[in-house]
Amino acid sequence: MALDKFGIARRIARELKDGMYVNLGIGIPTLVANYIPAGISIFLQSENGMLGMGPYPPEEEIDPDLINAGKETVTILPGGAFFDSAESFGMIRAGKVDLTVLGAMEVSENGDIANWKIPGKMVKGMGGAMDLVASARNIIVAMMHSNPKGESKLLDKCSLPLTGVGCVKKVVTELAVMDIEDGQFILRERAPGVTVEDIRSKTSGRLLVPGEVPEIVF
Amino acid sequence: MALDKFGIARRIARELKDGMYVNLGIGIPTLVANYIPAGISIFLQSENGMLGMGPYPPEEEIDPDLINAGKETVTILPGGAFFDSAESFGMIRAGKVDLTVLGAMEVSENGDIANWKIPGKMVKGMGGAMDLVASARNIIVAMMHSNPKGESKLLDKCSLPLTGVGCVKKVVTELAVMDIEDGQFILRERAPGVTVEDIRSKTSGRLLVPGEVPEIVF
Amino acid sequence: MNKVYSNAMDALAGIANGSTIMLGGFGLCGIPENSIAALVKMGVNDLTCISNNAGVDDFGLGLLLKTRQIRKMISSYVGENEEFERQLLSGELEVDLVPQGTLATRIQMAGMGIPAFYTPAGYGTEIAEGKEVRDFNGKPHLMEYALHANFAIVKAWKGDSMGNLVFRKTTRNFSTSMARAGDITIAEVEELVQPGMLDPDQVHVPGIYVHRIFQGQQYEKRIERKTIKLASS
Amino acid sequence: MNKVYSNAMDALAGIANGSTIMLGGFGLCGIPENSIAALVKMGVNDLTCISNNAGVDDFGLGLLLKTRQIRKMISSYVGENEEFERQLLSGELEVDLVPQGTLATRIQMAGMGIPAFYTPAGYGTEIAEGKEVRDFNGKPHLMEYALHANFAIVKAWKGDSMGNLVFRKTTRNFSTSMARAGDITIAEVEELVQPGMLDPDQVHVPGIYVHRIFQGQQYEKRIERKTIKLASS
Repeated sequence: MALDKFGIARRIARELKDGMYVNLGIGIPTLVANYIPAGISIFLQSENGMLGMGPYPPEEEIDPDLINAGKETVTILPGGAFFDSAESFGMIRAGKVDLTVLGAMEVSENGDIANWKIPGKMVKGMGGAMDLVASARNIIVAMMHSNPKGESKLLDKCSLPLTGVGCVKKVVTELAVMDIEDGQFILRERAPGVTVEDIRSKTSGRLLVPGEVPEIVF
Repeated sequence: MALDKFGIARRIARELKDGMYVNLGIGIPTLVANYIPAGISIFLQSENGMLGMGPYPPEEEIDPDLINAGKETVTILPGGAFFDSAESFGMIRAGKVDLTVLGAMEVSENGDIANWKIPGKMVKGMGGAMDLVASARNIIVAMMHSNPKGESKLLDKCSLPLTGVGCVKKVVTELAVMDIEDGQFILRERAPGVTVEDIRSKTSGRLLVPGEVPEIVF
Repeated sequence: MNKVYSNAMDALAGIANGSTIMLGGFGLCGIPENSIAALVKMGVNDLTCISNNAGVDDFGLGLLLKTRQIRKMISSYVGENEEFERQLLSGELEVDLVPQGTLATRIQMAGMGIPAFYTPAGYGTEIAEGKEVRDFNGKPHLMEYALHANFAIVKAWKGDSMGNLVFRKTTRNFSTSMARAGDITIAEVEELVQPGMLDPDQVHVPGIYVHRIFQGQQYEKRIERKTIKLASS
Repeated sequence: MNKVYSNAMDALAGIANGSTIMLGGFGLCGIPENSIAALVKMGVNDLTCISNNAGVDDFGLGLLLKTRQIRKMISSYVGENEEFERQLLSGELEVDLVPQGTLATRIQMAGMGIPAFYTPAGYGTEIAEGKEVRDFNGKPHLMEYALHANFAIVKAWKGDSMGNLVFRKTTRNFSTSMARAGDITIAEVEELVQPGMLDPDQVHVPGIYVHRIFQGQQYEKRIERKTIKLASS
């Protein structure tokens, strides 16, 4: 059975290690925060200027001066810090953020990512995505394996305008966990009950299947 | 009668205008702070990270965490602010400091300045001088007209290694006030009792004397 | 020397048709509400606005879009706003999209006198078109230029009559960099205090960068996406 | 995840012969006294030290010069110190003099991932030799590179166990930029507090940059030039 968005987030949360500074994009990536493994501390960076982002506030603690990069009202944890956008992207650019998780429209077998623009549609802008993908030390993409038309989003070459080149290290979809190495997707794990053939048939880019591929077990 | 160092500082203080942000170098320039005209406010910038530098503290208020760029214990005035060196030179480089007053070993008729290195002698370094002269909107040099050997320090071309090129706008010595424009020193004022000929004989670079040259009156 | 103005209209004097203006804020957080209202009242148009976002239909920069005072936006993310989309598609409005970190840093560099710098953001994308590419440590970078403006308008929490500013929580965003980058910087503050009332160790923007300051009124601080923790969660 | 160390010797583990180290401070103001003492005790040598100044004969980096542990200094102003002069003239010590603003900004850029930038400082001087010159707005600028170090060692006033740092008065100087630029950043603080005890709006260096932190002891805070206001003046 394919994972739902919560399953994708839960699987990605296993990549978290104690003490990591992590930037979570909007959508599925945001859900990762709900599955931080017990016993480890993670510091969430929000690129609008905060380290140590906490959960949504209770109604009575909402503060319009305290939002995240998704413009949602949030809280800050003890030991957090506020700073400005220039500083925020300075720490991103300098590789101080250990892990970035973000969504994508397309990912290619060499790690290119497209997630900001669809020609012919209203373009809202890249926000901080280009800066994040150009500089993050480790990037995991969380997305569905196919687009709403049923076309694979894991391609030999992206068809949409790029956000960044050769930067994605890992992709987690509802079907599979894949690393990107040496110009190919390497199948690491399957969603429960999903076959290698299912995954292969829905992956347009080069897919390497290294022997046995374990199922994800939660 | 030639001015003494206090007279030079006092004359330079007349260039101050209400609300100016000013960086004063070590030596005679520091003395300028003692002659700020009544009724105007000046903000002193110290490049180690302070705006609103105040006078030396009374003995009981000395704080080793509060020094100026000359490493002297100082105070901060109400409305001042501390910041780091990168910010300090950022504001200098961006031209936010209205006036810089500094000493020099040599100044040339096109505004070049040499004040950091004498070949053959131990070189202590340029400190912040190169940054200041490269970026200050207005630079006044406070110095003696001649060096201890009796040689003019106002030259057609500096003989010592340069600190900056074409940056000095005004020179005040014990003998004269001179602007630098169009590749020449322009004599604006004479020290009391000092003749134009005295000044001319002690100035190696091109000196323009525009008609009557008034004496400095305090 | 007086930097204190009594209201937004007075403080914004000199902003004219065709001016380039930076406006602080991220989404609707930390935006200069009083100044935006004054710009609407002044009716200046053909403005180039540098701001990370473009407000919503009836708040923030959306108010200046509604009155068609903006000719060009320089932003990283826009269009939470139907009027924006309409003007963009009709060609009334020009938009220059800049990666958010590049935008923040270009503004920061203007305030520190660095005319150009190199960043990896946008290499290999359409953002790189026409830009100088240069390798550093084996990684390609784009040369980007400092971004200046005739006026920077920011909103701080507290400020003093010397122009020192202190911000609260995530309202700093672009404002602290913009404050340093304006030819003329105008700050509106929730609370204007006397010199000496702000801790000099805790000033986010030293007064040297701020030319005019006024105490704003009736901050609405509208929330764009109210998200709350449910009692059960 | 623990960043807290019990003393300087433990916190400085890994610094080896030949390491490049940034040390905060301006003159003797804000220098990491405990760490310098520990470096002497560790006896590591062939160090490249990036620090604005080189201390005095018997304090600050002068202590490391006395023991000949420093092979190279990268500074803007040195030589308040006879031993320094002796070693320099004898060729034992190498010195790279960098304009103070360029030094500060090169360090700052390292901490913000900008590999190179342009500054007007030093154009037309011997500092420009071998450097790329480029005109911006009709004014010549030099290209300068970011300056990194294996270790950055800074001294703050307060810090928490997450590595957040707060500085006091003019002790910030180079330390806040260096803290961001070290591959490994070590902070010694006068007072180490629990998370939540520092105001998140007033943190000068967020903990993400700081890898190790310890509470220092017995700060001497020697004054280089004691200047006082006479009662009459």
